[in-house]
Amino acid sequence: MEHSQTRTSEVVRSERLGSDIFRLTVLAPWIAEAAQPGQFVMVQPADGQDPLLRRPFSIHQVTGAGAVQILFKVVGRGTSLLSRIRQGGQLNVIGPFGKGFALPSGVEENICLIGGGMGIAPLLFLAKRLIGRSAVVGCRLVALLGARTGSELTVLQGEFQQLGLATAIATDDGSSGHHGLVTQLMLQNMAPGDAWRVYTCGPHPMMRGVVEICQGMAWPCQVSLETMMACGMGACLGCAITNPKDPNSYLHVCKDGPVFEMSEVAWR
Amino acid sequence: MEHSQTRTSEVVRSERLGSDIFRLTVLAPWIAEAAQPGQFVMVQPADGQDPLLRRPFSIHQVTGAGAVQILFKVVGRGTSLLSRIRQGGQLNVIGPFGKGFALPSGVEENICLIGGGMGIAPLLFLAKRLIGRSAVVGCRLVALLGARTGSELTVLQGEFQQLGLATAIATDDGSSGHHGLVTQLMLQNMAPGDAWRVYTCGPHPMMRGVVEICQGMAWPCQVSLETMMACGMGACLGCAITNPKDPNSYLHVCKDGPVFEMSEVAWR
Amino acid sequence: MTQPDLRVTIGGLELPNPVMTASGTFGYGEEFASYVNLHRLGAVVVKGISLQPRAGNPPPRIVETACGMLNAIGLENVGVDRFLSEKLPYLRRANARVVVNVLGDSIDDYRALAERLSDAEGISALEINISCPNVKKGGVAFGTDAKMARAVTEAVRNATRLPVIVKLSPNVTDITAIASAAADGGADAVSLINTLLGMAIDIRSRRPRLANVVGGLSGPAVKPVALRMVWQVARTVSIPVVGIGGITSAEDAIEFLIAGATAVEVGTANFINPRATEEILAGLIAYLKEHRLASVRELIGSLQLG
Amino acid sequence: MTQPDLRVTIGGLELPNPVMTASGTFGYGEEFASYVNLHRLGAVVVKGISLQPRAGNPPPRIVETACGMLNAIGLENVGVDRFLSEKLPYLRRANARVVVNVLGDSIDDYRALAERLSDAEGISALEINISCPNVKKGGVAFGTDAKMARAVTEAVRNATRLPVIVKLSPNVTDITAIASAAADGGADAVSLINTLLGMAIDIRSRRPRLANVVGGLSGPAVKPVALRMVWQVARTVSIPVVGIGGITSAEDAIEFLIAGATAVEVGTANFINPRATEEILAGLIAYLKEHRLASVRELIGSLQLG
Ligand SMILES: Cc1cc2nc3c(=O)[nH]c(=O)nc-3n(C[C@H](O)[C@H](O)[C@H](O)COP(=O)(O)OP(=O)(O)OC[C@H]3O[C@@H](n4cnc5c(N)ncnc54)[C@H](O)[C@@H]3O)c2cc1C
Ligand SMILES: Cc1cc2nc3c(=O)[nH]c(=O)nc-3n(C[C@H](O)[C@H](O)[C@H](O)COP(=O)(O)OP(=O)(O)OC[C@H]3O[C@@H](n4cnc5c(N)ncnc54)[C@H](O)[C@@H]3O)c2cc1C
Ligand SMILES: Cc1cc2nc3c(=O)[nH]c(=O)nc-3n(C[C@H](O)[C@H](O)[C@H](O)COP(=O)(O)O)c2cc1C
Ligand SMILES: Cc1cc2nc3c(=O)[nH]c(=O)nc-3n(C[C@H](O)[C@H](O)[C@H](O)COP(=O)(O)O)c2cc1C
Ligand code: FES
Ligand code: FES
Repeated sequence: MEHSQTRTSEVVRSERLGSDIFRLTVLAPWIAEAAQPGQFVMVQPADGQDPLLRRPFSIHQVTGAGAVQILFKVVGRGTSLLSRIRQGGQLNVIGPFGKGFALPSGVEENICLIGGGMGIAPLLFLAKRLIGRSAVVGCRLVALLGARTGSELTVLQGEFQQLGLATAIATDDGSSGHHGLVTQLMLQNMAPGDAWRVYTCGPHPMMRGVVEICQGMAWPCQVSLETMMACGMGACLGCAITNPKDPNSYLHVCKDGPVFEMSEVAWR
Repeated sequence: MEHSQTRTSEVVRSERLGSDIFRLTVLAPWIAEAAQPGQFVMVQPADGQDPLLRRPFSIHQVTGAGAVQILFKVVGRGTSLLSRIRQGGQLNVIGPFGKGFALPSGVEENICLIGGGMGIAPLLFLAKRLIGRSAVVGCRLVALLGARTGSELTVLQGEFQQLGLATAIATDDGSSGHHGLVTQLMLQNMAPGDAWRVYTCGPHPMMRGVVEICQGMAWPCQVSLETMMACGMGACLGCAITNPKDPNSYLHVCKDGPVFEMSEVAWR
Repeated sequence: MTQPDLRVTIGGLELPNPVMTASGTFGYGEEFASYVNLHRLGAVVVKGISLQPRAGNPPPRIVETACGMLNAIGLENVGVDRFLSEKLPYLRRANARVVVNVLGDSIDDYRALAERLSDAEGISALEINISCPNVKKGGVAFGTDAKMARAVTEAVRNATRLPVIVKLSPNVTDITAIASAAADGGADAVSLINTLLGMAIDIRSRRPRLANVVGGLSGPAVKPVALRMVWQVARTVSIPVVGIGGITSAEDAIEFLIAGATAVEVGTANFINPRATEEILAGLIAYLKEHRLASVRELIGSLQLG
Repeated sequence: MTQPDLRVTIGGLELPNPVMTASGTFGYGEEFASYVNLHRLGAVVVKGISLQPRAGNPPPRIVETACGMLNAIGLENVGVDRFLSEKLPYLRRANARVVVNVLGDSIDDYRALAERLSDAEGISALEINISCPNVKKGGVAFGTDAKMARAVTEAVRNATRLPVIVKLSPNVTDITAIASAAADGGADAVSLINTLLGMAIDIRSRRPRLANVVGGLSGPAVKPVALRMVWQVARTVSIPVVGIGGITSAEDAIEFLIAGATAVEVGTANFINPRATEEILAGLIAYLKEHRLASVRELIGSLQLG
């Protein structure tokens, strides 16, 4: 029987990537080794009981040195507490949990990663796993990134570019890249006739927009969803979402997902 | 109508005086100006709701620059959180609360301050207010300090001595000063025939020992008590103690005390 | 934008705003006067008053719990005479609207208190604490039996011209039944919740942490239970409901108003932040402005279902 | 010092130690197998099982509250058939002692479940969740009416040879009356508490945070209430009591044992620390050694009063 770890890990790096966007690098080799892109970790924002529950975060990157990164925006008490952790601090992280992105079995497709806001987090890890493959046959590997404002994307865009991805960005305020929605970048960057495979993570309305286009083009698309989660490991049944294929049952985001084929999700 | 402050204050200094003994200096001029020795403040150990209630701490010192000091030992979650606050941090402190030590109306008595453990905290402030007075007529001003082990007393003893007090110390482990109880220092340092006024703060059994001797010698003695407190300001009625003078009513440590004449307290 | 209208009416008692204090957590008002402008609060509900002074329970009386506290104060109070002579005058000078929380061991006690307080000047309403054990009925709390709750309410109703708020205990199977009984008995409003009965043990000494063994749980921990009960009661009775239980922030207070409370009482939060009531009031005003609500009354009971 | 004796007996069921899991917080055991050695636990209480599979409530189903959480899972489960064919085999292979939490809408449901589960190999006991609404009696929960609680217990008692643990709802005026009714109905033990009914509102949308509007409060927030009820029930009934509610640490578990619980179930804490049960067990052993208690049974009900 495998014995998963629950002890606290050392924070080896703490970065601020935007006014309220932070990135923590945590030494947890047992997670780094097992992690697949699209999986997530459950993080205890602080010791004590306020807040009580762990918070789910996508695995943003893993390093050879056994470190795991999370990228997050401050939206409440938990993320606010996390943003105060400095290098050398401790963090209790468990995982990896969930079903990640299914990597393409062949290498003959163009691949587009579409991330909005903190939905960008899992895509960097995914990009790293994909670059080896697509390089082989010279297929295109593109990242379309959206954010509120340009400064939030500077570091991240650079990292996707460093990996060799063609990247385009969209911002709500027009301060950088396309002024508007990241979905509007799709048709500029993805020739309708080509074979594309799409991976997306971001706000629900954005993903719905991506899925509509993919459905129209018959491009396969995987989406990464978010719900409230108490356990992250299939025990509480709190993370239910409607199952379009069976109205008498629910899917559970932490176990059946967080990554789903677009057809598995009810897109009202 | 006076408007007491409830905003957070800056921690201008954080010291470690022993393995689990800490001292915080907090900028709160409105408290420093109003404070009397023996009064206390109510401190919120952290933002959030764990722990929920404020913690009472004696005012250990005030400075001309508007700072207030507390001296504390880590005994639970609240004090553990306080011990992690560094210079530049914020702390929510309200007060001053309670009835402090009644300073002698004349200057013709010898005065002995007897502190055990963190009960030493309020006595330094008291000593500062007393030195001016006793110097006038050359009365003795003595501090008898007790602790578990010598290292816990090094800094504090030095500060009492700097003020010009004769100090003697007792330790449980004999590592410094008298090996035993601080009460045993009383008769060595206080001539029975002399007029002494005693101020004491410390563990209940220690204070009971001090009171027994004072009663025997007919020395006036004031004691500073501790109870659980929710509000510190007379509203919750949680800090009740038996009233030896009226079995049909209770005294309230936060309002009637924390300092009492020894005769006001039931010493079972 | 103009200032939103904050006025609410609780059974004939018009309040300038819906933020009140909870009995037993605000002393007799004076204790907080250096932190809060008492006149600015909706009302000050004072510590529960009995006919005779009460010493209360032996210590320890309080213990902290997860996001809450237990208290077994034992209804220590100065008694109605000293309240009127020593405590009320200060509140009147401060121009506070005063609600007197009353408690007794028998229906006669409640009636006598209501009469006595009705004669005094400067009292805006009575809040009847029916969580006390009825000594004549073997110590069962008035508040856990609908018949007894109704009988107490009727007795008080007939003894006073003041608005009568009946304060309900949450330690019951169906709080709507007790609320209805109070309404039937002539209550002008109900307030809820009082504390949940709880306990804590010191595992080193293997003794209860409270000398009284059990005590009342209050604070943020109880808020979900309180909110549920307020919602249930507000749907059931036609008299106004005052929401109490774990209210610490403006957000908390707004939840209660949306659930159907006409006003709220802030309790344990006063201990942690003595300015809690004023800050909650400020936060409520900001919320109303942000959501462009001209009156707090648009918020009350505005929960959207389905 | 030798290892303390941890064995306890709950109505004929001997457990190697008193640390169990609470239904609905530990899945079907397998979910935690990489964190906890299931065989080492006192017992694994699985998610509540009904005759037919249930989809449960629409989302959102959970919301965090101060030191607690609300859930309205709606008793989603795979149904008894799939439980027996898909879930039980794993638990048997892991050598876990399995307690099956059962729930129904009618007495017939409970009886049928008890019969069905009695025929299976590898089940140690049944825990009867009587917090469910009785659909035949207008939706009033079985657990809030002593007569109905007794009737369910009797039906299950007569349908099974397995030990029967009746799990009580805390949403009642007098939990000792329900516990006594279960004991009279033939329960081998009672377990308590299930969740307290609570609610939360999103003040931006003015909608309930749970699609089901109300949900069950669990976690550290409820511990004082749970402990009080366990103490009251343990003083009242002569059958063993299993303590549940907010147990997060060994200290918490020890409080329940001192209050009179023969065993404990750990619930919400599993979500925060999936190794909570094993760590609580380790802490209990350390406490027994430190206090030189040869057996955990010396602790049970050892509260000193007066
Ligand atoms: C599988 C998964 C992966 C995620 N990955 C990331 C990530 O990489 N980076 C990132 O910044 N965020 C991510 N999130 C969202 C992140 O979990 C929430 O932002 C975080 O829990 C908020 O905690 P808080 O205490 O700061 O806010 P709270 O005060 O708890 O809540 C603030 C707001 O966030 C909402 N929220 C709270 N918890 C969740 C949750 N579990 N899921 C969705 N919404 C929630 C609340 O409803 C509220 O509106 C992910 C969520 C899931 C389910
Ligand atoms: C008027 C007054 C002045 C005080 N001055 C000082 C001081 O100058 N320096 C100092 O170190 N301590 C002082 N104390 C004690 C201090 O308040 C407690 O040590 C502190 O509250 C413990 O908090 P915690 O969260 O660390 O411990 P907890 O985890 O809350 O408790 C740890 C232990 O301390 C006990 N305890 C908790 N709160 C109190 C309380 N309010 N009073 C007494 N015991 C308590 C608990 O019963 C428990 O045994 C004072 C107490 C009072 C009432
Ligand atoms: C220390 C204390 C004393 C209390 N005394 C009274 C009282 O005298 N009369 C009464 O009706 N309620 C009393 N209560 C209950 C509160 O008024 C309130 O109903 C309860 O605490 C829940 O609100 P909260 O969670 O905001 O504190 C008391 C509560 C506390 C904490
Ligand atoms: C998500 C969740 C699901 C639950 N499902 C069940 C259930 O199916 N049957 C049951 O009897 N109790 C169920 N409970 C109640 C728990 O078993 C337990 O009685 C309660 O949560 C109190 O314990 P705790 O505070 O340790 O969580 C559930 C609790 C939670 C939090
Ligand atoms: S988060 Fe608990 S089952 Fe998915
Ligand atoms: S601590 Fe609240 S009255 Fe003394």
